[in-house]
Amino acid sequence: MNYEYMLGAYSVAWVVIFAYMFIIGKRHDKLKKEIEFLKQLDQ
Amino acid sequence: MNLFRTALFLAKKDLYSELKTKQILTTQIIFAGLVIVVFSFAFDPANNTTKAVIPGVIWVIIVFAGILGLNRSFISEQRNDTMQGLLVAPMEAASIYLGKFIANFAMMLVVEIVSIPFLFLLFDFKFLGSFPYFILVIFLGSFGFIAIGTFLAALAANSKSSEMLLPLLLFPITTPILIGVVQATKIILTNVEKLSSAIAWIQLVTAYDVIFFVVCFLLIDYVLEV
Amino acid sequence: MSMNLEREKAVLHGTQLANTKGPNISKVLFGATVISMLVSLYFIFIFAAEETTMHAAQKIFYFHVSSAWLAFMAFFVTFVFSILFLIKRKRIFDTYAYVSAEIGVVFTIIVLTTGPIWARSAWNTWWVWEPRLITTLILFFIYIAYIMIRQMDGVWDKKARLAAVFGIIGFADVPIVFFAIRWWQTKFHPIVFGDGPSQQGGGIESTMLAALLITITAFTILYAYLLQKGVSFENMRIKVDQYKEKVREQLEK
Amino acid sequence: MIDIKNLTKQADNKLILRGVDLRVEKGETVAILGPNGAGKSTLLKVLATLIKPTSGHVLVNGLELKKNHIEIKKLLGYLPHSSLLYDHYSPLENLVFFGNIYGVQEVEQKAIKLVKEVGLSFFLNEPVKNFSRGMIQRIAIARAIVHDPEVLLLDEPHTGLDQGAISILNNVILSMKEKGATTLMVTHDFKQAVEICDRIIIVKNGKIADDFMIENQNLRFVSEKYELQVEGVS
Repeated sequence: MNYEYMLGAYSVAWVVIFAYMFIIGKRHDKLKKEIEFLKQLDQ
Repeated sequence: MNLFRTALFLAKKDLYSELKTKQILTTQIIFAGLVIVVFSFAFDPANNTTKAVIPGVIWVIIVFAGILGLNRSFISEQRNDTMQGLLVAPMEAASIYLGKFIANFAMMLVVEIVSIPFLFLLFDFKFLGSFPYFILVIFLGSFGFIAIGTFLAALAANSKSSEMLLPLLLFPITTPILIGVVQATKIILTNVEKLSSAIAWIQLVTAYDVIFFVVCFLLIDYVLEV
Repeated sequence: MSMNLEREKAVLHGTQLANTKGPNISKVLFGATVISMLVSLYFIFIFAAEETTMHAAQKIFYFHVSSAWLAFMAFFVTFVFSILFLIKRKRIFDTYAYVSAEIGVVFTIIVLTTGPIWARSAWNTWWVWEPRLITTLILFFIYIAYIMIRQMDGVWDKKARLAAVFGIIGFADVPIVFFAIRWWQTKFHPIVFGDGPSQQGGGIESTMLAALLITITAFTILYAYLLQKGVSFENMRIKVDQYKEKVREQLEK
Repeated sequence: MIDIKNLTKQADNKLILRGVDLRVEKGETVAILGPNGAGKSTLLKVLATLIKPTSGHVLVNGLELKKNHIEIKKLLGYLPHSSLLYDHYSPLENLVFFGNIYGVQEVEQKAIKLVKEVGLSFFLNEPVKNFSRGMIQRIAIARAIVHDPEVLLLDEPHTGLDQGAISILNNVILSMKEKGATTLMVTHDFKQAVEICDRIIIVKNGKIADDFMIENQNLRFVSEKYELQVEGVS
């Protein structure tokens, strides 16, 4: 029933989407740390 | 008309300075020769099937030799900031583009006139096709390639690593031209009976040339703006 | 513009770099994305009829087409915002163009990976030199180049201007690329493989069509979510940079 | 002649010019002084149409800079740090090329005359790349005035020149002044500034800090004013 192709394709698609979201999250964290640092600097 | 006048002065300046130094043209022609030699290793010139790759080889030479010249055309204006000198002069940005285009195109034609007969000679290629059409295809293909190439060279010149950036920008954008001219050249050189489909390809390339020449003309203001 | 500068400074002082209204929209969009994705998965795997010749592998088609749709839409958005940027010169347009191009590249990767898997199952070969697939590949290279222009060094408005110019040229090139490749293919190799159900022929069943439309909707919402998220992130980054510059200036004084 | 209103320039997040208002009459010779990074060169580049201002208006000869850039560029002669000359071209070829671009009549004679004026007619046909800094600067000033500009914009023209070159340069500027040209000169060299200029502008932190006329080449007066504005505060 060639399920393996379907599973392969869907897992690849989700891996790419989640990897992108993960990268976005990483960037956010980095920026948040920077903001925290700046806030501390401000006080 | 001022546009063309200043463009011609600029092109004359570039060509004259090339005539003095002969740096770019020599490099381009030697490079073209080396490509031909490398291809003779890759495809045995004695073998008859090799004739099939000739149209491709012609365009590989033009594209890579062309890239060498395009890279230099705006980088050379960075020495002593002569680009600023052109920008403060009373002319449109389109004039600079047109001047550079004419200079690059003239140099490209010289490279082609030298290297293509050389290629035919070395690969012992007997020209059977339609010569005027062959010239037309080469002309139109180089026109489009240099038109968009000059534009993107102006764009890439803003980067520190413009030599690396330019091919990345140029090749994807010029795929239609490359497909079109290689197919047309192939038909004209090996299969003249199918001339009508070659003409269709020529029309496609011409349409591309016109569209992108106009688009480049309109957008060059934004690229050269300071 | 000087008004603008004043206002940006005021924002920095008042809200301390926090974005107040952004998270709400972001949360709503996130919820909508999750729900619509689940619905679309239900439709794809349970509701839609299974194709008779290709069986399960046919289900790749829904995600493949939707990703392609999303990527093209993203690049179109980049094109529109590039033009807007060149006319209006507002930084926000540039941010939209950039984020959209990035999302487009990500989904082009999905198209380019699911495509060969589909090809493998349907035609027993990984890559077919098929017009749509090659066009997508060229598109991928064009927008990689676009992002590389963004990575140049220099002031933002120069990069934004050059990238906008390239965004316009690149998008204008796409139809010509497609046309050229299609022509090239049909002239010299007759199409051996039947066009899959992706061709808008009558061959598609109504349940499949429903599933496809729902998946496309889900992807569009996902795109809206990613775009919003990306843009709010970029705006925050710009604000932080401005703030840092201000701190630096104060130190200098 | 030149009218600048509320000019600002922002590069990335840094404000380089923060609201410059300046009016220069025809025939004036103005020196722009100020510490490094004050925005002097930026101001000059905005006038030379090399930098787009973020906001504000610039009028040259009553023409808006944004709309009539071709007409305005014809009036401007711009001399930056770099020479704007083509290395493997001779002075004559360089001047003829730029003269042609500016649409100068009888450009060849004009170029020969200018090269003579800056005292380099012996090197008329030598490539510029073999020249020393002082010689290049002399050709560069000839290039800037090849089209008889009404406004001269000079960015530190005296740096790296020997005494002879300085006096030739000053003579050229003064003869341009006699013809009624307006000159704006960014400089660090107070001595030359007082020698040629009749008005001094001190730029600090992207703003005009002081603006006064000078007479009798009063160097001490200028130095005092400058120290008051620049060093006094810091």
